[in-house]
Amino acid sequence: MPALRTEFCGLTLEHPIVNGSGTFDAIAARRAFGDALLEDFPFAAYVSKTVTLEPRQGNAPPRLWELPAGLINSIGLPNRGLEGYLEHDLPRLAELPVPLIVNVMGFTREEVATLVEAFTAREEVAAIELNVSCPNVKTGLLMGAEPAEVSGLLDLVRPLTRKPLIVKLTPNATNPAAVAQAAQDAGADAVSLINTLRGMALRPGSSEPWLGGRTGGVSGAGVRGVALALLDSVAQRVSVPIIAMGGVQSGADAAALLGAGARLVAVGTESFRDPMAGRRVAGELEERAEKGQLSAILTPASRKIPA
Amino acid sequence: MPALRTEFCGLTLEHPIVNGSGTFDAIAARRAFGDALLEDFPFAAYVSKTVTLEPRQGNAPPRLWELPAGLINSIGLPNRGLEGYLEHDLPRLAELPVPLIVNVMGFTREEVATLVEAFTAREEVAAIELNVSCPNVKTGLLMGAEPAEVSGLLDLVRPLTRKPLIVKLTPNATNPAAVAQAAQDAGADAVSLINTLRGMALRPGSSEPWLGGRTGGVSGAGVRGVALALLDSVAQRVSVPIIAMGGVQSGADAAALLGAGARLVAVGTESFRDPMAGRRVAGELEERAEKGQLSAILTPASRKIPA
Amino acid sequence: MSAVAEGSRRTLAPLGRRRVSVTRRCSYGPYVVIHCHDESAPAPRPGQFYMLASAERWGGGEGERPYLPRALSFLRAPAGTDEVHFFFEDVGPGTARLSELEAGEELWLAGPFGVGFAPPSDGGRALLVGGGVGIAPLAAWQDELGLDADALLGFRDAQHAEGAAVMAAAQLATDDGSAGHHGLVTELLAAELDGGEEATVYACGPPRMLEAVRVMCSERAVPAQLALESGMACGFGACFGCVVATREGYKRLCLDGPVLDAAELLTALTPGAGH
Amino acid sequence: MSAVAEGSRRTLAPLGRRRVSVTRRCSYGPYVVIHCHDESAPAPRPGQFYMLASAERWGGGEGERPYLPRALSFLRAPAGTDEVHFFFEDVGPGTARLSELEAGEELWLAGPFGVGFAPPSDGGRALLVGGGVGIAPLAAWQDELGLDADALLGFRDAQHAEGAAVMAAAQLATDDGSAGHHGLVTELLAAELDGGEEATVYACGPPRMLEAVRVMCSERAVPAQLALESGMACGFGACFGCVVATREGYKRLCLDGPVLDAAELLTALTPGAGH
Ligand SMILES: Cc1cc2nc3c(=O)[nH]c(=O)nc-3n(C[C@H](O)[C@H](O)[C@H](O)COP(=O)(O)OP(=O)(O)OC[C@H]3O[C@@H](n4cnc5c(N)ncnc54)[C@H](O)[C@@H]3O)c2cc1C
Ligand SMILES: Cc1cc2nc3c(=O)[nH]c(=O)nc-3n(C[C@H](O)[C@H](O)[C@H](O)COP(=O)(O)OP(=O)(O)OC[C@H]3O[C@@H](n4cnc5c(N)ncnc54)[C@H](O)[C@@H]3O)c2cc1C
Ligand SMILES: Cc1cc2nc3c(=O)[nH]c(=O)nc-3n(C[C@H](O)[C@H](O)[C@H](O)COP(=O)(O)O)c2cc1C
Ligand SMILES: Cc1cc2nc3c(=O)[nH]c(=O)nc-3n(C[C@H](O)[C@H](O)[C@H](O)COP(=O)(O)O)c2cc1C
Ligand code: FES
Ligand code: FES
Repeated sequence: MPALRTEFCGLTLEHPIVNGSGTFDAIAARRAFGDALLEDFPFAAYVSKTVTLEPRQGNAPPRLWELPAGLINSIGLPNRGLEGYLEHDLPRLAELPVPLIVNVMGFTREEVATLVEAFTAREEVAAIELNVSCPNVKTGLLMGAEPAEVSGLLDLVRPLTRKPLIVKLTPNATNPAAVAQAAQDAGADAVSLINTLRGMALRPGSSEPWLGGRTGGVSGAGVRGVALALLDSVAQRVSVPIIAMGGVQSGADAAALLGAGARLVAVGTESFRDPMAGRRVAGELEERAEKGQLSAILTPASRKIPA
Repeated sequence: MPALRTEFCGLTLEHPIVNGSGTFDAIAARRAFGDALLEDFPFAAYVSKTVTLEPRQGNAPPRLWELPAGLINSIGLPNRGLEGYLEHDLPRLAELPVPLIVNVMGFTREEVATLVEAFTAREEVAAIELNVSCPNVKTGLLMGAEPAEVSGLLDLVRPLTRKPLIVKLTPNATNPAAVAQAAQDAGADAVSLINTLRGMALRPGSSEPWLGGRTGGVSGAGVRGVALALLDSVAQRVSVPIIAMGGVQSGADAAALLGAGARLVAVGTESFRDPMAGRRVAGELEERAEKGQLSAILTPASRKIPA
Repeated sequence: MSAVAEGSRRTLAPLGRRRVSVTRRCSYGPYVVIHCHDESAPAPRPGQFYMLASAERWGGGEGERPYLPRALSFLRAPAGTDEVHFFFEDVGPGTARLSELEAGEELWLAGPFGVGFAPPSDGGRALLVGGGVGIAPLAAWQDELGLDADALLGFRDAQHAEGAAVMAAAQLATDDGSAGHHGLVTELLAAELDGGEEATVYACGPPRMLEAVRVMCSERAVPAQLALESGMACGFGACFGCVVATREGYKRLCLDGPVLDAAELLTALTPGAGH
Repeated sequence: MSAVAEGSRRTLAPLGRRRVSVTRRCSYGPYVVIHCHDESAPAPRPGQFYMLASAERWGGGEGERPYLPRALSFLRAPAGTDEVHFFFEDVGPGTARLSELEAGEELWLAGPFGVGFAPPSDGGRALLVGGGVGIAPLAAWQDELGLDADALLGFRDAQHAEGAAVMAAAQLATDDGSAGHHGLVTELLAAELDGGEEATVYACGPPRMLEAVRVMCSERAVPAQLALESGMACGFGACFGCVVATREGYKRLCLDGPVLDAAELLTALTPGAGH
């Protein structure tokens, strides 16, 4: 899709559509769909599910609650941990036909540093996304909600890597734009947004929480308006490229986020409804581009591609 | 509805369903529906739209954007200002068959104090709700996002009135439960939540904001999960009664909020779809009560009513 | 039932919404007409509107909408029946869903809302000017005023002009000349106005048409009443979302309109109007 | 098309979802059967499932749902046809919408997903135990194993027991005794198991039934394969939402199930299962 080719932190991507971390397990999808997946991969880069230092089982089920035009998940970041990821997941993900972005989370800054160092050493990894939607167990503060937490984290990890560092912002904060600014000032190469909104559901007819994790994160079509507002506020504060997401279902939704200042757009929950949603959204964007409907918002300059 | 009778800050309400501020203009509704409205008023107490010290025209249109299962509004708090309200609105609202709760907002603490004093002097007013979803123009901080802002505000206005003071919490904050706690500690009689989430939309096919106010507030069915999570976190922190709202459409939704710790439940956006939604939700709650389905969550104790 | 307030321009709505069934559906070119059986039917005043939503599956359409009810003028509410008719075009997820409804299916209906047209103050001639779906509120008004209320209707093309069949009589204009006058309906209006007879103009249609009518009437000091559109969430004054700018500040179109005196407006180009 | 991986228990799904039409709809008591024309149909393995959503108006139902597609086992995919059949009951907004679909209407279909049943390892007798809609995956399995695969089916009452007509042959039990054995289907199972012959049990049904089957088979050291349910958002391993606890930790039911060896489970009472 030459009309959609986009530069992102030194990577040249075929189109601006990637997946949201944790919403598309390419290894599992290959088990379900076979190698056809590799021949027609839906995303221009692949973002892997959050990796933590130690393995995690994730939260007790139930883990899902359907909302009007949305979903609450309390998955709880199950993953094999750093070692398991390096041994089991990384070789398989390296077979994908697109660049790999690894998403990491730590419960202390030092844990994040360990993860960043480990992935810096791996050439299969094109970029690292920092999931800061968790409390720093040392300060008790939500890492992604406080500018100072993010600065402190980047002061530690920025010197450890020359790979692009992307900070993923949480919407559960008073001032995400200030957090984005802090990330940029402390050397982040990009920011991504939005992670899920805090949400909860009760077991019908009771006052007991439905989700094993008590609360969870809201995503899907219903959060689209919230995502756009946060993108708008962040785009006014930072100059680094932005990966925007939240409720994208169509080329029209992606075009709106690109128009509001995103460099890339991630598709999350919509992949659950349509496993090839990423490809479809990219195709719908391409149609718009061909009709000239994107020219005002998606210029070669905005994609950092020589025309 | 004796099974649903509920005590709230010294008021005895027929049922626990009220309206969200700014989502039902009883004066306008009477023009549209006539006095039939008074004979079958949908709410057990009436919360009026935010009043500011000075009159406001509100934001330029368009003011509405429909979301999947939701709405973004950028109404911009149009109102006649304190004087106009006292002269024009108050006498008409005093004709309603239910207690009147006045919602006020100021851009400085002193403005809020003036409003609180003025309404304290009026016996038509049963309680005062403080809308703190706006920046304090003196500190530049969002009043409702910072515990210290709310404490500071209440330190000033609490001594001015013996009427119940309700602090309306915004979800656009890192820690609304801490704000609720600060409100309780500084003497608030109740808290209400949630006000709208920040949201935005673009004019289709452009990168221009759709709404005259650029951004607006998200409400409706899609925010239900977010409202419940915030209620849960606040109910764990405070002992004052809570008015919960956000996406309530049915007795089931109201029951969930009551089960999660709310004393009253407000219906907002649903009244736009069904002008008598408040009455319907109360009726559905009553049916549940009759079937004994509410007994676990809605005890006389939880309603502060002698059984 | 039909308590009339605010002069004779507003019939009060029955409290709340009611579930009514569609008794007939037919189409005129791209336009759909549905008849609803509305037992509690108070006789609405021409120019008033209702809020409609399908009783089943209002939602799940394009972009996961609709969610809010949609405002539609009534086309006719024939006396002696319990019927109210609507006339609309599929322009988005809400009207798409409404246009699917077949006889026997049900709707949530609230209204009538707003204030309708006022008769020509001097008892003079009435000139009805409609564009596209904007002809809807004019049909009942023409019925009431009688046939000497001349109607001038503009459409995109002959296919759309089939919609004119819902009016008792009319002069036509089409953008492409495929039916009636080749050009804008406002050209027909200019000719009529310049014909000399005193007239009151009643217009409904796309913002650009209304603005042309407004300017034309203002220049000629001809009184005009415009039925405007704006995005509406509630229809009964609850949301403050539907305001249009007037010389006296913003007015809620659902409460103080949808029919406004052209002289009140600085422009009829209301931002974010229906389409 | 039908690439078979993971032994003979998984047919790979065509990439993505596809739009298929309903060719027939019929009902058996409270159960609905729909036939879909699925051209790209790879032959699924009994026990596998698909994710379904109506192509139009998936949404706008009770509580403004559904939004996500719904998991359904296939009932049959008759060889030589391009058809796949589903069997379900209206228990909520998703199945309510699916049960409205008439011949000619369209669905989004993805799958087949998951791993199906494995044949009795010793070539011994197969005992199929189903409860309610849980009989769905057993029909195709019985077809494949042949009639000596005995089926024991439990229903609430005679009306629900009409669903048994989709199976080739079966012993029935109803809770109220209105058809077949008066009592639980697991009572029939106990009698069969205590009859002595070596058997492998294949069961699908409500959590309590599955748990009774699990305990019963475990006590008697009878191998059992249980087709479980859990809430699913995606069906292809993307969301990690459908996990059930096994002796080896949580497993994604859509990827490593829905058929699990009973010996892997500590309990079949999976929290938040379909119903
Ligand atoms: C008083 C009144 C009377 C009316 N009478 C009639 C009538 O008799 N017949 C008739 O056909 N129409 C009538 N209309 C217009 C009608 O209400 C609208 O066409 C209808 O609401 C469109 O809804 P939709 O879902 O089909 O289209 P929408 O998708 O809502 O699109 C309609 C317009 O709304 C805007 N829009 C697009 N997306 C959104 C969004 N997400 N949120 C908000 N706005 C959006 C755009 O400007 C778009 O062009 C009337 C309107 C009013 C106010
Ligand atoms: C592999 C597999 C195969 C299946 N095969 C069949 C089959 O062949 N036939 C068949 O009839 N069924 C089958 N099911 C079950 C079927 O998927 C569910 O019954 C269906 O998803 C229910 O959707 P609903 O919208 O109709 O009901 P829902 O409203 O989703 O209710 C179903 C249950 O979900 C829970 N629930 C309620 N509200 C929510 C909410 N908002 N979010 C999340 N959960 C909620 C409750 O436990 C409720 O009892 C299968 C399930 C799986 C996993
Ligand atoms: C089931 C699920 C799991 C997720 N897991 C992760 C995760 O592991 N790490 C992360 O950074 N974000 C995770 N997310 C957030 C998404 O990447 C994305 O930010 C969010 O879902 C908003 O986009 P959407 O509305 O398109 O889904 C998850 C979201 C969902 C729905
Ligand atoms: C159109 C509109 C106007 C509102 N105006 C006010 C207001 O003036 N003051 C206020 O405190 N809240 C206002 N709100 C917020 C509501 O009172 C309520 O907190 C919010 O809408 C969530 O409830 P809901 O999802 O049921 O609508 C408004 C909401 C809407 C939709
Ligand atoms: S449409 Fe809500 S105030 Fe007019
Ligand atoms: S349903 Fe999504 S991982 Fe199984």
